[in-house]
Amino acid sequence: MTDQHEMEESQHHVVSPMIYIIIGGSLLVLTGLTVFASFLELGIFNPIVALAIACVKAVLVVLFFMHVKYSSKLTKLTVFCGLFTFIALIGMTLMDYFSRAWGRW
Amino acid sequence: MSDSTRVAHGTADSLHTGGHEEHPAYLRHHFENVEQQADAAGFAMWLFLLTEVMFFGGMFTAYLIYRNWYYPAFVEASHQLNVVWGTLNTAVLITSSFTMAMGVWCAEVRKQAGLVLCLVLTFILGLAFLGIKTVEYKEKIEKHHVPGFHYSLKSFTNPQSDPEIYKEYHDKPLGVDMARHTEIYFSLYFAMTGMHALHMIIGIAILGFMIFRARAGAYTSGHVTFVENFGLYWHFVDIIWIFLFPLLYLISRHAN
Amino acid sequence: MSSTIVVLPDQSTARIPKVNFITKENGILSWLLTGDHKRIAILYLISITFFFFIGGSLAGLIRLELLTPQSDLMATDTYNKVFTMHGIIMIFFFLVPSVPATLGNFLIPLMLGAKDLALPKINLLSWYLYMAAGILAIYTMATGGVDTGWTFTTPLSTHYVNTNVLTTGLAVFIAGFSSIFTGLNFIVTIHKMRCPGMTWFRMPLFVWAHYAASILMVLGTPVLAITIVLVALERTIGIGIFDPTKGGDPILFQHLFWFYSHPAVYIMILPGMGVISETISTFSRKRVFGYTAVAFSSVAIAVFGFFVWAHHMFIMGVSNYAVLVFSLLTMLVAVPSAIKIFNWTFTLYKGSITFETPMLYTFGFMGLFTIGGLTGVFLGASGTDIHLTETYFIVAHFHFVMVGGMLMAFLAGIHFWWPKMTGRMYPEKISQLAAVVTFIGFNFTFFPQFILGTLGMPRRYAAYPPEFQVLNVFSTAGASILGVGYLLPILYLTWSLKYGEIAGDNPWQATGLEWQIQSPPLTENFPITPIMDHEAYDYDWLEKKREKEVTLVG
Amino acid sequence: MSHISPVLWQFLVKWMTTFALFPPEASKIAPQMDALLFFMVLVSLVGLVIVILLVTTFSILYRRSRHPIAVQIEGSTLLEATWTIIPLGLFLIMFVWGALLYFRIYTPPANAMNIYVVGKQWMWKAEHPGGQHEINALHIPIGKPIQLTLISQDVFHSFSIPAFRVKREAIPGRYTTVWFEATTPGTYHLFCTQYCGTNHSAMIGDIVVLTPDGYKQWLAESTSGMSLAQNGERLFASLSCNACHNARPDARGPNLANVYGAKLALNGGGTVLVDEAYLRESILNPSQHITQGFAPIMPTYQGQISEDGVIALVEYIKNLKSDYRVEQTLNTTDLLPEGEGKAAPGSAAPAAASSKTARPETAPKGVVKP
Repeated sequence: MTDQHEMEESQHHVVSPMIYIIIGGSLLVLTGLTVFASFLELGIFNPIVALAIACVKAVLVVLFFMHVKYSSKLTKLTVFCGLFTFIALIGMTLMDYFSRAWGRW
Repeated sequence: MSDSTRVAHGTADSLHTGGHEEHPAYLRHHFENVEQQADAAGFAMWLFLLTEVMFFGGMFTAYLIYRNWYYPAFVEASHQLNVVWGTLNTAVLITSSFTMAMGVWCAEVRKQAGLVLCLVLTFILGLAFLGIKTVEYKEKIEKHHVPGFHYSLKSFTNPQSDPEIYKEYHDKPLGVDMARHTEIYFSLYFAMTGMHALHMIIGIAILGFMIFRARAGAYTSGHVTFVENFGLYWHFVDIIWIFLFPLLYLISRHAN
Repeated sequence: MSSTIVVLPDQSTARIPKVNFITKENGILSWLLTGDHKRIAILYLISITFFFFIGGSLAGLIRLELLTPQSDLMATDTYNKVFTMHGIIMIFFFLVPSVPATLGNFLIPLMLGAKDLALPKINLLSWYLYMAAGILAIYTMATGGVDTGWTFTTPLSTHYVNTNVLTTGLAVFIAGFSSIFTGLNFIVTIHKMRCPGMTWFRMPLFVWAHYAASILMVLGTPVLAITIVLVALERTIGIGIFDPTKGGDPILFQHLFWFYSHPAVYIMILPGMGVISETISTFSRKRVFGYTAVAFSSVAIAVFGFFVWAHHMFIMGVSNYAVLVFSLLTMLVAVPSAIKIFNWTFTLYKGSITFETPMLYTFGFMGLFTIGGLTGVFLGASGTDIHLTETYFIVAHFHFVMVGGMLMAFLAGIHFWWPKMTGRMYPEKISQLAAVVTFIGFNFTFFPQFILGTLGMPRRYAAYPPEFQVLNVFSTAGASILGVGYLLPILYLTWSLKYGEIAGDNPWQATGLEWQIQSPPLTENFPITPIMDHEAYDYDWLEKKREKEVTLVG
Repeated sequence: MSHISPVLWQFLVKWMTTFALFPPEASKIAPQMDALLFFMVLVSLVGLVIVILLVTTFSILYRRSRHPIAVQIEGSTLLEATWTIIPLGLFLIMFVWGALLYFRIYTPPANAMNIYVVGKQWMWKAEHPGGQHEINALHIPIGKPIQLTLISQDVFHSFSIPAFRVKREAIPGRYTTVWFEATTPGTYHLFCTQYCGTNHSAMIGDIVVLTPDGYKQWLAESTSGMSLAQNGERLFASLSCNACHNARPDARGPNLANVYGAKLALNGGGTVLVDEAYLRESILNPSQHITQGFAPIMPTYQGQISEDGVIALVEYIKNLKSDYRVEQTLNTTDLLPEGEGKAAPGSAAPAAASSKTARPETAPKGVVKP
């Protein structure tokens, strides 16, 4: 059971400021990177790169700023659930829209 | 299975008074001990963030669909956004996220002065973000790019009429029908950034309240739950922006 | 051997405990500002009953109008408003909060051996949100109502009606947050507040069902919220996202709306299933057959429930591929319900069954829910959906599941836990009568509608071709019986508050933790934190416990 | 008996005479739909009977007075597997069968006769290829597959013919299609089943199924003189579409001859199949898809042409089988003509003379059948 682990791990693992500084810095660098990339002509890859970088940044924030890396399984599971449903909503809806273009049988 | 172990030392009807020894003032009556209370609060916060994710999820879905349908309109409309302001805002928000994280750390290691400083910085950066957003909104209002309020297609049907954008991207004029779809882009732009800004405003209000409590030393006595949970909220708002920025500003910036 | 399991204390000596959560404090404020989950549950119970009777009387009006083929009792406009408000009130203000906010609120902490829900203030807040939303809904009804249908279909709701769409939308929005907070509270409580020894697989199935429903509430409702916001923006300033003339797609609204509103029906039914698991076990003195299967089927319903929403849109021109996928998933989500039904049935096997009122309602539930569920498959199969959807077949199916299923379960639960909540028994004979009347009235009301649907009578019609009249008359006649069936409990339950027999701690000899404490319980529920050292529904443990008590007394 | 209560008596008689469980089967698909429905009803009944039987038997056998001590049973994986797998199997059968039916109903055959239906609050307007218009009624012959191309002018509507077991939503801004082949002459119900506002319940009509001869006769006496395509041609001219869409080498717009059913190459790559939906889209949102080799100069006609007008134009372009002169000067690449030979109007070449009188509003009204 995820939450029994919670009981033990509930003493907060205090993250050292050094990590925060590193993460904050890399986030700023990535921001610059994504802006730079958007001025290149990458065709189909423009949105892919942009979203990839955004995802990396989001993961960094979630793992370190939001302490998920050091949190209980339950928290990790919760984050995963949110992601899962979010993707279900977007994926299943877009599935309809894209397959509409394929026309009839 | 810590439960089973606990059951092991404790027969059916033995008094079980788990963690009733020390009673901090902030321990609510219905919790066994501080850890349980902190866990519960943190977990609740995460669940609340889940609802927030789904709340924005609806708008992201709409955005993705219309971006695929009306790509040209979305590209030219996005050229109306000032990428410099956007990048600056992203930097501001990330920094504020960083100061917030530092604030949580200060609270955990009970540095009151540091905590107050971090909160104030976060507060200021949050305001700065909103300030920049206001500037951007003002631009849109002046150009009549607010859906529903005398929305004007001029910049898209005739890009030359909008020199500073034109010299940068040399956009081709859109057909009227496609130009009309820029209104959907701006609807989504205002809906998403507006909803995000609303979250910022709420966050800043709470920050103001927290700064006072922090100066009274409320969070540096070991009870850091509130600061931590607010941190989670603030970082979440940051994450939303991390996605809004490339989706709205950086669709395709290379001059075509 | 007696044909009842009810064991009441000697009425001449028995007293309601002097100190309990009701007598603890007095004065209206002690209720309006309470953090006690039991008091909030009572508040919810009162307000929900109120809304149920508003929605019910609207239903009565609908049935009266449909007595004759012409729209003669009221104008079509009025009729449209009536069925819209019936839908909105019954779904958002009765069905969604019914079991969770009343019984769930009252019982989950008791069943888990906790002192309260994890977030008492949030719990109270959710009640206030609910009331605010409810009052707003009543207000919109008083000031002209709304006639979009409870589905707010765009572009009708955004461009083509001039009724109170915005205020109603706001009401639904607020109600949505009320249910988000309830669900959030339950999940946290179930994860964090279980007493020592209360492992996941020792929890009563009632809690499992609420856990599943809460997940749906927390993850589904926000999508409804944002959808309503977008509709409001579309209606006020015309942002064009749902407006075909501006290049928007009204089908997108359907997607977003049903992403919540289909899981919503599981939010409504799952807690009811939880109630049934409790009653059927208690009244057959048996552990629920295949505990884990029932527990996991609840979770399975919650998970699959998120992937079937587009079966509401089969004839709306979604892509064929989407139709295939969603239709298949719909078939899969039907299976866990089947599992539950059979597991409950086999719980009776080699049991020792008695037929008190909650059990009668339970039987009613099993029969009607089976019909409701199976007819759901008719609509999930894409082919037959074409003929049956948007007709009275849908109406009948939905009411079999919701009224025949959920409402029966709700009444079963209310009767079952009434002694725990009030400390007094309800009058057995008349309540059994009420249960039977409800069952008969229900079938009279809604079974003809299946035939009407197959014959093609469209729903939401104020006037209909005369050949449909006979069946409609049957339906209306049944509705009047049903009305009596629902009025009776109100009367005798209120009566029992003063004159009912003293129930004692555990009139049913049930095993749940909530039955091992005084009724009505203390404000802090458990004077000492209990320790769960046995499985759920362990009747042998109960026997031993009682023997020990007897010897202690002797 | 009748002296007891004449009302009740009438009521019972009425019931006996009009009682039915299924609507008449008046289309080819209807028996197939009913077959599946009966199968489902059968399965449901069996399932229900099993549950009821078990519950009653157990209640009798194991009632407390007869069976005072319950026997605790954990459960039985075997049993649970059984009642997981058997329902699953049955449901999957229903899924496959249902899906087959679904695609049969929504995939019109190539030789189907196309009738356009426009839904608006609160009436149905049917437009036959021959130019016959009718309101809240639809006359069709038996034995001929009929394809309906539906669109709504305002809100969602739903075109439902219970006797045919078909139903399809009419959606604003998009064509949807459904088809059927009537088998028995007669008059059947037409309902709007998607709630569409105040007079939703008045948005009903008659489906009149005629014998082929009867249909011919009806066509003859209710013709408006001009076919749908001819209306379209007038509209085409009056909007001076032919200013650009002419066969000349220097034409600013692609030639529309034989364009229907072709695969067009688009600017910026990709091809698109030209069907009704595409034609409608390119009239209202021309910049959405630009045919290869052309500039996005066409103005949008959104809000200038009623749905009826668009339909007329679409029908005109569909039937535009042009003379060979244009073939050489076609600017559209790999044009493979495969438009089906339908009742094409006499002259197809764009009439240069544009009669400004023919606005879409004053497009010839059809004979309104009550």
